[in-house]
Amino acid sequence: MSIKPTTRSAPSGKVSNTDLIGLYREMRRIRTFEERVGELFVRGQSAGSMLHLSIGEESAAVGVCSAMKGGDTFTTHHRGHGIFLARGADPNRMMAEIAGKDTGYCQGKGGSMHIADRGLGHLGANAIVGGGIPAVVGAGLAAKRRGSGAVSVAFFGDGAMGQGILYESMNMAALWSLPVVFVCINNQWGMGTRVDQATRATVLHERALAFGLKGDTVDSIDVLDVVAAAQGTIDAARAGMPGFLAVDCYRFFGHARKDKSPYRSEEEETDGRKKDPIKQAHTELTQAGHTQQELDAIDGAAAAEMDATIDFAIASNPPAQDAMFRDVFAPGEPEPEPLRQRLDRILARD
Amino acid sequence: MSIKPTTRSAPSGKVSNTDLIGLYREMRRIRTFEERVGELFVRGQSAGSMLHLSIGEESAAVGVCSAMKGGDTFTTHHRGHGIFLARGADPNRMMAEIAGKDTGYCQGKGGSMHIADRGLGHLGANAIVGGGIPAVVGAGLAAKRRGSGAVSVAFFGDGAMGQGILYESMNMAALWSLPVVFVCINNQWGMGTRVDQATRATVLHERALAFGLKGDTVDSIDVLDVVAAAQGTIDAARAGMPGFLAVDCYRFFGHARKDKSPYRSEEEETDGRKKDPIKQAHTELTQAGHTQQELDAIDGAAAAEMDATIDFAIASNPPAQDAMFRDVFAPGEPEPEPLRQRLDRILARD
Amino acid sequence: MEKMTYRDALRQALRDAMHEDEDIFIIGEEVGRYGGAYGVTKGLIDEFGPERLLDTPISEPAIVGAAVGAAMAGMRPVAELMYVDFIGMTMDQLCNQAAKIRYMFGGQIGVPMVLRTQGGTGRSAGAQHSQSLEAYVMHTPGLRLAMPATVHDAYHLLRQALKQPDPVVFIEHKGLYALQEDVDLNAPPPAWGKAAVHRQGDDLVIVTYSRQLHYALEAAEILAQDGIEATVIDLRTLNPLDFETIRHAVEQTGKAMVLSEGPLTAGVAAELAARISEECFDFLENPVLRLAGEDIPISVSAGLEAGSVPSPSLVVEYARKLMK
Amino acid sequence: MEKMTYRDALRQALRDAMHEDEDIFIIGEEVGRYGGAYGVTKGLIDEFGPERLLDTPISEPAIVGAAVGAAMAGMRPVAELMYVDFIGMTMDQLCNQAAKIRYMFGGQIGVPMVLRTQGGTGRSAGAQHSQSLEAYVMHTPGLRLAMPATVHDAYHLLRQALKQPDPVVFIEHKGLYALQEDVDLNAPPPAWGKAAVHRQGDDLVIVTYSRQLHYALEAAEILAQDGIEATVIDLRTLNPLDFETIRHAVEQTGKAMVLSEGPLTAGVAAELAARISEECFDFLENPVLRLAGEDIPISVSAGLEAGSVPSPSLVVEYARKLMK
Ligand SMILES: Cc1ncc(C[n+]2csc(CCOP(=O)(O)OP(=O)(O)O)c2C)c(N)n1
Ligand SMILES: Cc1ncc(C[n+]2csc(CCOP(=O)(O)OP(=O)(O)O)c2C)c(N)n1
Ligand SMILES: [Mg+2]
Ligand SMILES: [Mg+2]
Repeated sequence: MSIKPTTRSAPSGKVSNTDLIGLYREMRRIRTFEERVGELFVRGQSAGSMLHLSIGEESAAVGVCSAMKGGDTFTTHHRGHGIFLARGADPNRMMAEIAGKDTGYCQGKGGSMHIADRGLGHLGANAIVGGGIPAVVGAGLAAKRRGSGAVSVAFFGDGAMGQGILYESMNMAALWSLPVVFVCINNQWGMGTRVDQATRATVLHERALAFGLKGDTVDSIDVLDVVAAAQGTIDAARAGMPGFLAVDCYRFFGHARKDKSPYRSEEEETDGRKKDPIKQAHTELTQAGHTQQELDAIDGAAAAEMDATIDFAIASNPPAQDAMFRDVFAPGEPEPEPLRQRLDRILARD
Repeated sequence: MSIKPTTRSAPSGKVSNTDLIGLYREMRRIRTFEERVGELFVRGQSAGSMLHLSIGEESAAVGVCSAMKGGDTFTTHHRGHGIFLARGADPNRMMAEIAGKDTGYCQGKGGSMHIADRGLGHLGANAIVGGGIPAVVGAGLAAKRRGSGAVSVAFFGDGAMGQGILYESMNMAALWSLPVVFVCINNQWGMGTRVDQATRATVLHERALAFGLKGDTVDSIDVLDVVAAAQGTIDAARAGMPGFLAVDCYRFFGHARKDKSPYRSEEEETDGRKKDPIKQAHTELTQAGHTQQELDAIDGAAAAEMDATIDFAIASNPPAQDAMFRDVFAPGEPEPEPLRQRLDRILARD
Repeated sequence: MEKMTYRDALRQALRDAMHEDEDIFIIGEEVGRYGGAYGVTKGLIDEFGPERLLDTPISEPAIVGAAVGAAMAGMRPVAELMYVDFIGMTMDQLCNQAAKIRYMFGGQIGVPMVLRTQGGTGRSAGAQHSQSLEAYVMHTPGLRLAMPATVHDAYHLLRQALKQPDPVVFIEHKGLYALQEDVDLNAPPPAWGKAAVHRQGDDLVIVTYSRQLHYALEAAEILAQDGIEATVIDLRTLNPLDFETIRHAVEQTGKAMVLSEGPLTAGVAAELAARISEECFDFLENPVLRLAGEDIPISVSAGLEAGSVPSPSLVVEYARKLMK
Repeated sequence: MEKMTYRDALRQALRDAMHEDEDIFIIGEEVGRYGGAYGVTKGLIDEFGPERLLDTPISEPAIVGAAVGAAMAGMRPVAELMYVDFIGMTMDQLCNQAAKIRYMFGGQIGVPMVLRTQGGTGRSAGAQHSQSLEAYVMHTPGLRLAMPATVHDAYHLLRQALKQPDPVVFIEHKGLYALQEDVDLNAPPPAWGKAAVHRQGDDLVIVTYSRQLHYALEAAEILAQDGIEATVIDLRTLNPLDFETIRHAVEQTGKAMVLSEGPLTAGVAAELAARISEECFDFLENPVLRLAGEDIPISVSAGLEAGSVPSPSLVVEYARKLMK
């Protein structure tokens, strides 16, 4: 994992400022990566236009992930690039996957919404809103049965609060005291629907309480607050009390790369973008005596690292056509017969 | 509708004792009907063995239904005989349906778990736990749009609290301020699973509160309490504040007719059956000066009425074989072609 | 005649139907303010208001369930699933409730609802946003199934669907929204449940529906240059299924190919091939060829995506082989 | 050899597998304390404890979803759906997740889970508890599908399913639980994915699976008295599908009937008939006859229920007609 604040006095107290520089770096890397994803699209090099950028949500990703441990597992929603980067993803392989290239995490078959990596505990991003949530119940069962001490975290958006499977999953996690955490990245919007247009009950964590979980909401502006809240929730889950954490943030841009958000006002956007955890950390770091130069260097390193991902992705190849029939089933198992082969056999009947 | 307490001072106050005799009569009719369903099964005359009796739950059915008005609609779960009787069902047609006969409400095609009657607002019992719940959202939308003033009530068991679609439905009802009520008949068991074995959070109505609905729990022992609570919930819904009401009762017998409940202790059962709303009403009525003779007469009338249902059902015919291909689609629309007709055509090819 | 897109024709159908029938309302994600993920309902909220363009939370099971309830209560809901790929979570409401209610309840309650959705490949949308799942619907007794391929049909099939007394699943193709045609919407439409013969030829019959109609027509043009004349049939509705039109054409030509984007095994192509084989047995000179989607998930990578479903050139290639 | 029921064989398979593989656990409604709605898991909780027989709330979507997650995390879950009729609400987890994970993720994560359930008619259980929905599964790329017809297969197919690296849907038949046979469970089982030829005859082939195997065998007995000799093939698994056994038999006889309890249209029988028709075209003397469930919901009334699916006498009747 690339970022984890190393020392922390109390699990749910404010994290020491010495960690902030690392958290800042991670947040900057994520934002820069997402900006590059946007460029990939503009260049016509992304696989499709279903690219959901997590700009504005960096402290949710970095804050929660910094409270996770090696061996922990997680699933994400469709807006999951930042989360996986915060868990240590190789940005080259991510960008290649987003471009649909065979050097990507999933050999170019998955794309932006279907990135996974078993080694890093990533049990998969999902293009079905809510689709990845119940998997953490299963991963939690596995961890509990094996006594591995691992926690499994489901990341999803406020939109997933509409999906019944979330409540089924929370109920099971509570019933079985599983090491499981539900993290709702509440960026206030699900496509063109504001959270209060999707529910009358906007204090989302109250639902978790009603199912017997620990529940909390944290504002995303200060990444250290997110770290602290996440640490509390994850530690409790590791000890057998599953929890739910809503991280209140703002979706800075459109739903997907092409969406210009005509359904919300410029005022709202300007206001919403004030909730910028990177700017906030920058200010705090400056106040704490870090120089502009030092911070610029971090930004520059992120830019250089992420620039390279585009080159990597573009230089990579799309998957070979014969990859198409692989991996429907495990290697060596009977795979579906290609259509042409079948048709040719049928036509060659005499 | 067969029973509705006629005068009531305050919508959510205690209902006047003068109504109790009518409520007692309805509860007795239901219990007697269910006993006859059991006999039908023993005689081998029921359609299958999936018969779920509502003995012990009479005050839930009668209490809630007495707070409903003509024009209101409802759906029920698989244990719905009592509810429909309380809404005015003809017990003969019900028993015939349970026996799979063509004089039944659904011409013998539905059976115990699929009784419906559009005229009485019964939008259907359901063999899918939770399956009938979202329909009341739709019926509520219809009522609201038409300004009919009708409320739609979903009846279901504690087991349905596990189904995500309940939460999706409650969320929608709250969001749109629909005239909709969710009634959970909490008989403490879902098959062999006690309610605290299915959830950590046993105060069920708290979930409704967390979604922004009105929420309440009432004990079933005193039918007047149920009437009062239901009246409050239903009146609020009619005024645009949807609600949830849990009615705590006890499933006196096995899950289905054949189940002997080996998974629960005799002690528990003895204790649970003390929560008998009929006995309770009987005691209260006696104390209020009603004679044994008067109450015996009510019981005797119920027995006579329900004895006749068995004769009616047995004397009725199973549906004619050609009913099989009717009603897949509306009359006059293309129906599926019967297999034999198709095969005969294919074979008669020359 | 006016130029119109498939998308606009769908919108026009909804608009005209909603003006005619006050009981129609649309319920789904982003159908109102946003105007639909593919723009079909754009602007309708201004015309009909938010009560008739009901934006929902992301709750597919309850969207379909609420539509079922509204239909039982006498309304005529149009539920929208943004992608047919989300049908999985709604199949209890669709197949155990909507499809069975009339029958289970002895004919007394109908469910006159339309489930509008879209499917298919072509946008690098990946395994969970590119499927063709019409076979699940076709296999389920009690559901009607319409899949318009043309602008004309986008309008008329939707208008007709909105008059059916029973649940209709209406699947558009994401690759067709921008399709433009000259149409006269006032010309009398073909009857509901009737297939359309788009091209008549003596050599072989291609039976298809939805976007693959255009692939078939494209292939037929090319084949004609070789002197191979194909009859191309667009089924328009898969339930009801107009088998008589197929039978007639197959009896003329003796050679048939069925063409579907959905996975091959136990899919729509299987049904069509089985029926042609059994009903036209004595007329067939060759096996019915099934050209359908490969039995694999769809990749996000454009090359693999395109390779996973039949293309016009595949149709040409196998039509030629069939004629040898 | 010992006498054993289908139900007991299933239980024995679970027991033996759970002793062998610590990663196996069972998750579902009433699987533990209650012992399963049809008694299959009875007593296992005493042997393996409540952590390996996990009683769940009534939450089918999350049951399947939790199994998917546990499988990805290295366990080998057996999720139980009490009735296959409830599969509708789980199809997102089953078809968008379990079936696609290996493929979407480029082969790096498998989902070795078994979804056990039961289907079919015969208990007057009504429209929502009597269905045969295997076609949905067979149509979905990425899922294996096993449907045991015999006591022997109940044991061995389940053991084999529990060794598969990919998701297996395992559908029992509610009418078979009490079926008793003499079995020697130590005899080497047929290979996974191979069909069984239960009877060999020169006149026609009946291809079937699950309970309909017994109907086919019953019919074959009667036909034999008329001198009509049928080959009866039990497919055992529908994915993988052993077509070579079918091909071989059809090439011998030239006449084939496929027999399935599921609805006819776009169902398993459609796939089998289409394949036989295309692959054995030159050998067929008659159209392949599809005997399958009517395209209607199942009634609770016993007469209508029985009439909705093929019976042994229907098989006899149409086998005779086919031989004319
Ligand atoms: C089951 C399902 N329904 C609808 C969609 C279409 N869709 C994709 S993302 C999205 C909005 C999700 O909002 P949220 O969960 O808040 O996540 P965000 O996009 O804000 O990160 C919708 C409706 C989908 N992918 N899956
Ligand atoms: C979706 C679904 N899952 C499981 C079942 C099997 N089943 C029928 S009733 C029942 C228990 C229901 O309990 P509850 O909701 O409390 O109702 P009760 O039987 O106590 O009235 C179960 C598990 C079903 N019919 N539908
Ligand atoms: Mg959001
Ligand atoms: Mg109960």
